[in-house]
Amino acid sequence: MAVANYLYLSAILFTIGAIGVVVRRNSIVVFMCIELMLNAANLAFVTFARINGNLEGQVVAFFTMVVAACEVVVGLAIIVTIYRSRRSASVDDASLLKR
Amino acid sequence: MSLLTLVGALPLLGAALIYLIPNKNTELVKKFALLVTTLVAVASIFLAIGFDKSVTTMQFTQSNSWISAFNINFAVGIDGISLVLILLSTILVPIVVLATWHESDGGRWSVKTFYVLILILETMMIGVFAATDLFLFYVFFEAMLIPVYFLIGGYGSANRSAAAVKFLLYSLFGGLLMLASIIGVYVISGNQIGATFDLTQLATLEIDNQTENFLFLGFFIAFAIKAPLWPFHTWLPDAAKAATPGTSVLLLGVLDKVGTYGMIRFCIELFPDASKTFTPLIITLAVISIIYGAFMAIGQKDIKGLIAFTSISHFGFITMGIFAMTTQGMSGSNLYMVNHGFSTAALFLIAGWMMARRNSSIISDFGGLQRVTPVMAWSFFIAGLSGLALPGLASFVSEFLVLVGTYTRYPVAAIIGTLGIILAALYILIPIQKTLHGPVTPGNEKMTDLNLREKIAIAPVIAIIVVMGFYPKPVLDLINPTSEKVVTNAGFTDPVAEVNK
Amino acid sequence: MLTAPSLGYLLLSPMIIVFAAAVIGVLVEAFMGKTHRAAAQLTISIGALLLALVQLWRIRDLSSTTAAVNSVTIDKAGIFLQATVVILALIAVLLIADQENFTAQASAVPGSNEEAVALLQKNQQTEIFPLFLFAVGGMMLFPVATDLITLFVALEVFSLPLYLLAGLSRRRRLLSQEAALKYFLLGAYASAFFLFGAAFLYGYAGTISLVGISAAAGSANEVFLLIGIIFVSIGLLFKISAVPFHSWTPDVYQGAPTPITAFMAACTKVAAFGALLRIFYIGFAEAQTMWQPIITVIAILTMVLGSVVAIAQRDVKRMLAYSSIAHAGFLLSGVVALSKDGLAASLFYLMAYGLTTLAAFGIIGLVRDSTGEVTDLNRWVGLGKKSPLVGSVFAFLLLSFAGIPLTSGFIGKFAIFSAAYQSGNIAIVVSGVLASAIAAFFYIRVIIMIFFTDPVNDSVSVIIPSVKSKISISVATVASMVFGLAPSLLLTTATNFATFIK
Amino acid sequence: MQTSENLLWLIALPLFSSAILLLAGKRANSWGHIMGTIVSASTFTIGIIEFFAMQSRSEENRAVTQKIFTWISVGSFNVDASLLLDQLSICFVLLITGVGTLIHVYSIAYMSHDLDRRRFFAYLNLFIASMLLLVLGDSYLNLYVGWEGVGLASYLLIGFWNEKPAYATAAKKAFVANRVGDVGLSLAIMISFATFGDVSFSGMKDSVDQASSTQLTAIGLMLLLAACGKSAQFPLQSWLGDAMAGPTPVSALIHAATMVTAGVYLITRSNFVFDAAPIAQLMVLIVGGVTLLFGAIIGMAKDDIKKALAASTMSQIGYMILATGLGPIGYAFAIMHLLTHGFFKASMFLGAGSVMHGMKDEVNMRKYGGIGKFMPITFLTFGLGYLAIIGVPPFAGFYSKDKIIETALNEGGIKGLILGSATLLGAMITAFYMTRVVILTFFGNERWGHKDEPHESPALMLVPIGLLSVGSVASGYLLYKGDWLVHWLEPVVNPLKVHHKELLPPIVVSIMAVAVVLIGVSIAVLKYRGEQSDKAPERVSVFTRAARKDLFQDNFNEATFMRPGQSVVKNLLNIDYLLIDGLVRGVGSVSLNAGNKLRVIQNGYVRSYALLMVVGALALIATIWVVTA
Amino acid sequence: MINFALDVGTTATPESYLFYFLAPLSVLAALGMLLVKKAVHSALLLAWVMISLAIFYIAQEALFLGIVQIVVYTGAVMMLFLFILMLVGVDTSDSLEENIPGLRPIAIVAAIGFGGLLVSLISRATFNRPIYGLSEANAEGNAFGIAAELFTRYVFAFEVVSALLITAAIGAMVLGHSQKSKSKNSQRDLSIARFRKDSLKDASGLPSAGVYALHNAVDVPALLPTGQAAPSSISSVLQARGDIIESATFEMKKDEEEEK
Repeated sequence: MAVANYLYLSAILFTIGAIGVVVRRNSIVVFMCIELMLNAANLAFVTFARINGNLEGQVVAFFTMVVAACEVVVGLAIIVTIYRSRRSASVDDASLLKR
Repeated sequence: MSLLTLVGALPLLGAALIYLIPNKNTELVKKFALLVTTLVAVASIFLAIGFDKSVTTMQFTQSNSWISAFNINFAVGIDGISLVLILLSTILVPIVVLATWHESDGGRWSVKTFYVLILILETMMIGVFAATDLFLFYVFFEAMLIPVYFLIGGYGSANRSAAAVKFLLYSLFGGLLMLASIIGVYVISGNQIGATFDLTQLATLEIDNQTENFLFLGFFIAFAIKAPLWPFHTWLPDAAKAATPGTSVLLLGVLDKVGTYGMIRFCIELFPDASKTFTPLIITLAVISIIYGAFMAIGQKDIKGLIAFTSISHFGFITMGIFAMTTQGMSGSNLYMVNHGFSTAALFLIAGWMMARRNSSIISDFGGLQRVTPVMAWSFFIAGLSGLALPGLASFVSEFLVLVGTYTRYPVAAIIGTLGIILAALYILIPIQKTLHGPVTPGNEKMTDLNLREKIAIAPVIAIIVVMGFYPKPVLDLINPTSEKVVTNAGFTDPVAEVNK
Repeated sequence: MLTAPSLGYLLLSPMIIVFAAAVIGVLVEAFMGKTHRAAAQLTISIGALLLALVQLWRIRDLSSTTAAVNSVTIDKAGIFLQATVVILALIAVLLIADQENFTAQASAVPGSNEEAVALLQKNQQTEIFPLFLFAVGGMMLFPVATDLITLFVALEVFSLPLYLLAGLSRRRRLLSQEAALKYFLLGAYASAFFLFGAAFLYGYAGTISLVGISAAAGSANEVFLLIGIIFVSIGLLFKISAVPFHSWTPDVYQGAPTPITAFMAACTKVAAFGALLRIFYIGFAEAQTMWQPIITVIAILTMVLGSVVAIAQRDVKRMLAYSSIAHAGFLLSGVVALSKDGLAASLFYLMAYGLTTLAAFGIIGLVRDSTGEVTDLNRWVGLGKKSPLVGSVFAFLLLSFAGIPLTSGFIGKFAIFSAAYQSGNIAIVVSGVLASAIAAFFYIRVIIMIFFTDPVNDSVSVIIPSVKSKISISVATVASMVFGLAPSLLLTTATNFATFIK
Repeated sequence: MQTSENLLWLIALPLFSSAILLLAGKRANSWGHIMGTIVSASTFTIGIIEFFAMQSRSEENRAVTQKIFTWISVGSFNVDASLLLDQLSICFVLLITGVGTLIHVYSIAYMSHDLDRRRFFAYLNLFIASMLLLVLGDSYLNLYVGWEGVGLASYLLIGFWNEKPAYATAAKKAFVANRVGDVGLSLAIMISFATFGDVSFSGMKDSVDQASSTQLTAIGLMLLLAACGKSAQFPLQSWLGDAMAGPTPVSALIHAATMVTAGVYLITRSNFVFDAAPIAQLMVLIVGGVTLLFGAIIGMAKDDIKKALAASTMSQIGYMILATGLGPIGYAFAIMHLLTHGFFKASMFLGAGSVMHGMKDEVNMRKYGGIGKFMPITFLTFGLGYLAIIGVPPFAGFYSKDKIIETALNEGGIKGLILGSATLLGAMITAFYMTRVVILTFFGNERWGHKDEPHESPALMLVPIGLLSVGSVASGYLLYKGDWLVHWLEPVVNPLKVHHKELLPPIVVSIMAVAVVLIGVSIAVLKYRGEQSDKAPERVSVFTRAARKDLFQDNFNEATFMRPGQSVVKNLLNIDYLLIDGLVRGVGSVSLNAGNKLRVIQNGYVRSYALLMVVGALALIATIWVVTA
Repeated sequence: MINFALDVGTTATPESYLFYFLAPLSVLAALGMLLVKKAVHSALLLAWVMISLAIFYIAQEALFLGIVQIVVYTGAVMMLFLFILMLVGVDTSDSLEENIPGLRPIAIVAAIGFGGLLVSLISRATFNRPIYGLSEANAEGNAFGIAAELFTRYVFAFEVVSALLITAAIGAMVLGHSQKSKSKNSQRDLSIARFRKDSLKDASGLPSAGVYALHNAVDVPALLPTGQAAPSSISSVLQARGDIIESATFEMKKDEEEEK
């Protein structure tokens, strides 16, 4: 099996995540899709680390996890705030700002 | 600091001082503005006296580094062409100030602001004609729009804001195209002789044909809009209708000259080859302008619109003369710029007084003014006659020179152009008949004639119109060497008369 | 065993000072009484920024690629960009200090009793200051970061506080929270793209350092490089609001508290462009022929779309948002130019644009009615009559945006288009010029509304600005004016500082 | 060539007088007319002095010049403001100042009731100045100044009573028609400059041999166009009838004696061009011939006494133009007829003015009748003029007209036949309609409707008329005697250089001329001898109807120029607004629309923003996919 | 030139079995995230994807990351997600119908294009260098290798991440923590308040939700001894949300019984 398969998988997962952001309305699910994209990127990093024979990719993946964790905290805080004011977690409801 | 810079800076200084006068003291503001502008006019006459007619290089030059990173200098200097246009501006401004004493009273902003704007504009006008640095020219060229924009928008009549926007957008559009060309020229200069904006150095560039054509067009469209040349003219009637008479005088009398001045100074001097390429096209546009403007003028119901369209016709003549590339055409066009400035000033100022008295600008609202207000009527008549280029009045000499100069190279254009002479009779005499002649229309019986202030304001203009008609030599002497130089540098020589071949 | 890495603390000190101040701010938040917190926080912020500026001045002639073990390059351009961020932040912090714009209690549900009580008690979310400082720190790091991970971390460090800050408006909180949500979701989305791209760059080059990427040319075919460039660019183009990654900009600019919008519009642009310039000038310079057409197209689209859509805007903040999109397009010409001139022009442009933007948003913050800021353009009608000074200043700023000569905006535009033309990219110059013409239309429209239309009988008024706002707006305006009339100083500096080292 | 310092005064005096009268305003009301007249008289005096000075010099030294200043000098285009007085111009100077002065005197009385008499005199002086400049200018460009100056004066004088819109319109019409001619003159000057590099008479004359005939023909045709405009020749004649709106002295001076003859002067002055351009010369003949008949035909149908006289003027100038087309010998006869015509037509116009003065400004001859016995002196002077114009020997018109007929016949061949018959036919018609005028006015039943009897005019009016009628009696013989004028003009037009063979003996021609005149007179007497109605007959022939309508000239002009012109203006106004400005506004609204359309993308949904990003990313990937393929 | 997709880094057979088993599953799970109605199911499917990835990490010689992925990501981050989902309403389900016209078709086309092009592009990649493998880099252990990188080369980034963490903490606090406007009432204060009220009806405390009712969910009101529903028994939070079930069905049908 070629290592490249991991990259295909990564690309597919990334695509799914990217589209998930577009099609799902629940803001938490949308956010989860973004997490999926980050994970896909991490998979690519790990795979490339293996190909390149150095650990930089893994380090990046590690950083990504930390950053993602922070992002999750902030993101969920914002989502909860919105939820408290609007009683809704749908991203479509937050569409007053337009045009 | 050269005298030229001083002349240019004086109005700005005046504007600063006016700012210190309390808002309420409007009379003092006006008087001070008059004083300053008169001083500028006197100072500029000293420029003319000190000007050496025998050389064609720039005089009263001054150059200080401004933006060293781009090798931009505050470089000014004048030759004959710029000198006469500066004189035109500086002489017109005090006349406008005096003539339109009450113009600023009902404006959106204070009287003080009006005169501050006028004075700033005067500096810009002098600057734009004096700049010998391309970048500096552009700065004045564009920055000049702002005071005019506010003058139209702040003190004009109905539709002023729409007209002001139209004016500004048109000019900005042209200006931006020119900016692209300026950048091009600058970059090319950087590749060839070291980046510079100095006009004399830029004139030595060797640019390949296609690029030169594009660069030329950038400049030309900007100037054609400014001038205005058909079909870039539609802003002018609107602006002239909306602006106060005083502003219109400066707009038509001076600002539009920047367009034709630019054609000489930049289009031809920087891009002689491209000028040659585009000459037939431009001559065609000019001829269309002449005829088109005249026909449109005949159809106008509004007196300001009429004057605006006559100007379009006249600018057609000026452009035609410039691109005829003969010394007669070139000098004629230069002279025409000056003469048109004064003729239009007279027409517009008097029309302004008429309109202020009648509170209308519709031609058919007037009638029989010759009975009621003879002095005003006569002044208007004389200004009108100058507008139709009656021999003995200023415009004739220049119009004839343009036609003769054009004929020797482009006879067909000149022949069509002469049709403008007939149409001129129509577009001037029809309104004159409607306003001055015929029975006194109701509402005009009590109209008052010109007061002393107005008489003092208009007298010098009329005098200049008459004197320039009979004795244009002093001005031609200033213009001739430069225009000969321009034509020669562009690679043209005057066609030789048949019998001398 | 590991050997301890040595850090160039002097070179890093500006950033460290800001981060440290932020941490101190957090401590203040925790231990200081409510009454003096705001003042203390402001003092800390200003102090830290000034100190950072002083440090930047001290290291202005130094440069090093190893200040932080190869992950940060301190060089001339980097220092200039950092200084720009700090100076703009200094002006912005004075606007931010005006607590009137921020919610009294972010956690309170809008319209609830709790909120009313908080308002009554004049509570303040002084956490804004540390958040702001963290953002500034991130923005300082972003343009000097020279490997992909530091870039990513810096990106997040300045983005996260901004996401939060965007949601803290005092009035129209629903809009503000919506802005925060949109900014956050889309920002995170863009980060994911960035990261994915970074992975491929790493795959291509075997390293994540920019120098390594540019040195790796030929070690593989360009497919991974291109994927990497594209996706990394998407992340950065999002931050600078280039089309088609711009959609967040108008919504967020409109919804966020105005001082934050000001800060965001000015500083984010500097930081993001700084990074973009560094990445393209150092990391992707070898692949120039591949990305240049793409970025050119994006730049043209950005200028045109930003200008065209701005015409149709009714809200002044949204209008400026679109204007900022258009300006991003202009600035991209500097990236495309890929020359020292282009870099210098970009540096100048960023400073000039930042100042103008800050002042403009500062003024927007002053136009209010009883319910708070009024951003509806129809209600700005006749403002010039009510407050000539504010009207004139705003008009001047708009003219500067429009790039009328004698304003800094014009010099910037001239410089950047010259550089683009010099690099042979004439299409971008012509489109830029045409877009400028379109753009002029809406700037002028606003000037008309302010000056040439009679005020409607509506209780919009210009509040008398606090001393802080006054200082902030006037400093920004005067600086913008000076850089327009006598741009030499800044231009020369920008030219002198226009070097990236590898 | 000799110089004279007096020439400037000829122009400057009336010009300054005019300026003073205009600037002084009402203050000059009391003395304005006196000053105007004195100035005019002094120019006449200068003219006389110059004439005698000239006569006393040898033939080759008679011409004098005066350079005043350099007017225009650009490159090779150099024009001095400089004057030339030679044998040709002195004739005009004397005619203008002489007749002019008489008419000034006449006007003092004629205009005495007009509040604006001062202004009238200002205009008259302005006219004198311009007309003198026209004939004294030494180059076409200087001539042009005078040329337009007289046009302006004519405009001002026709529109003197411009409160009446019709009069103002008539003035405008005259100016515009003149302008059409002016285009010809300015084009002629342009072509001259391109051809000769010079626009002065002397300069051009010297190098006329080197110029190509095409250019000369073009110059000639353009000059002819100019002459047509100024001299009311076909096809630009329509303004002259309307120009009668002006006060009668104006009609006498400008529209009979002097200004309208400027075309003849122009062609005569340009003899060197026409002599070298046969086609142009032929056109001159045709124009002259057509106009002389045209005017005559119109003259038969006019009931307005002034318009009848105007038509006659047109016709007589037709004679002169025709004469100038006959080559060197014709010029002299043209000038001769011009001078005699100046006397008798001025006399008749003033006579008509006198009649109108006595008839409460009535101009319709149908409302006259039998005035002869109330105004005997007027009748007498008018009668002398009448005899002169129809060409009864020995009155002035006989000599001059006879010479033209004779020269025309002497052309020989078809050309001679056509021209001869045209001139003879013209003479017959002239006799007819002038007789008609005299009968309707002075004889027959009294048809004015009011009680007040017509009265004779004051002496101040009668004296000038008297003096002019003396001229109309004597001038013909004086000029004819010993071919005085022909010799006098020889240095200018070289009339004797070309030898003319005589086809018919002069006496035969004279008899033929007198015969046709008698026929004309007889027809008129037969037709108008009985009682006349005070209304014009309604049932008249097609020809009369056409003649009454000036042979549909105005209708033609209206249909050919005015209507299309108006529709061009109207269409251009629309085009300007809809197309050109519309295009600009279109760009504006397209951008605005685009802006509004694009705003739709900004629909507020964060998901669609994300989609936009995905699509953007997709586009980028697709690009590199294509590139790396 | 090495064709990347075919040649580079051919792996050992067991790994390929693992991949071919897990990869489709994870892709399916990811797709499922998009298709299931309930957010909580999405969360679980994401957790499954993450665990799969953790296994892949381990398979690709990234032991440390694999563990971290499970512990931090799947363990902590996903729990956070679930926690918030609980807060927001674990039962709420998304309507999968699209309400932005035209979005879905474009999205599907874009997805296929995006993924397809990306995969196709990756297959075009070629390398001029061999695949290295991590055996050398991991010589001293994967964790040590990462630590060595983290604490030397990337130490600055690592330090800066702390800023991120602090930011996250402050952010959560700003948005979540409310400064109490007054000190919280103690139990004593509450009792005094209860007895000082006009009525002593609920002096003994409110009934819990669902008491005596046919159902004891939190959103079902308790029944008073009279058999009538007591709305006050339901948490005010639920009331404010309107999450209150019509109590009629759970009430004792007093009237009916009396009739009988």
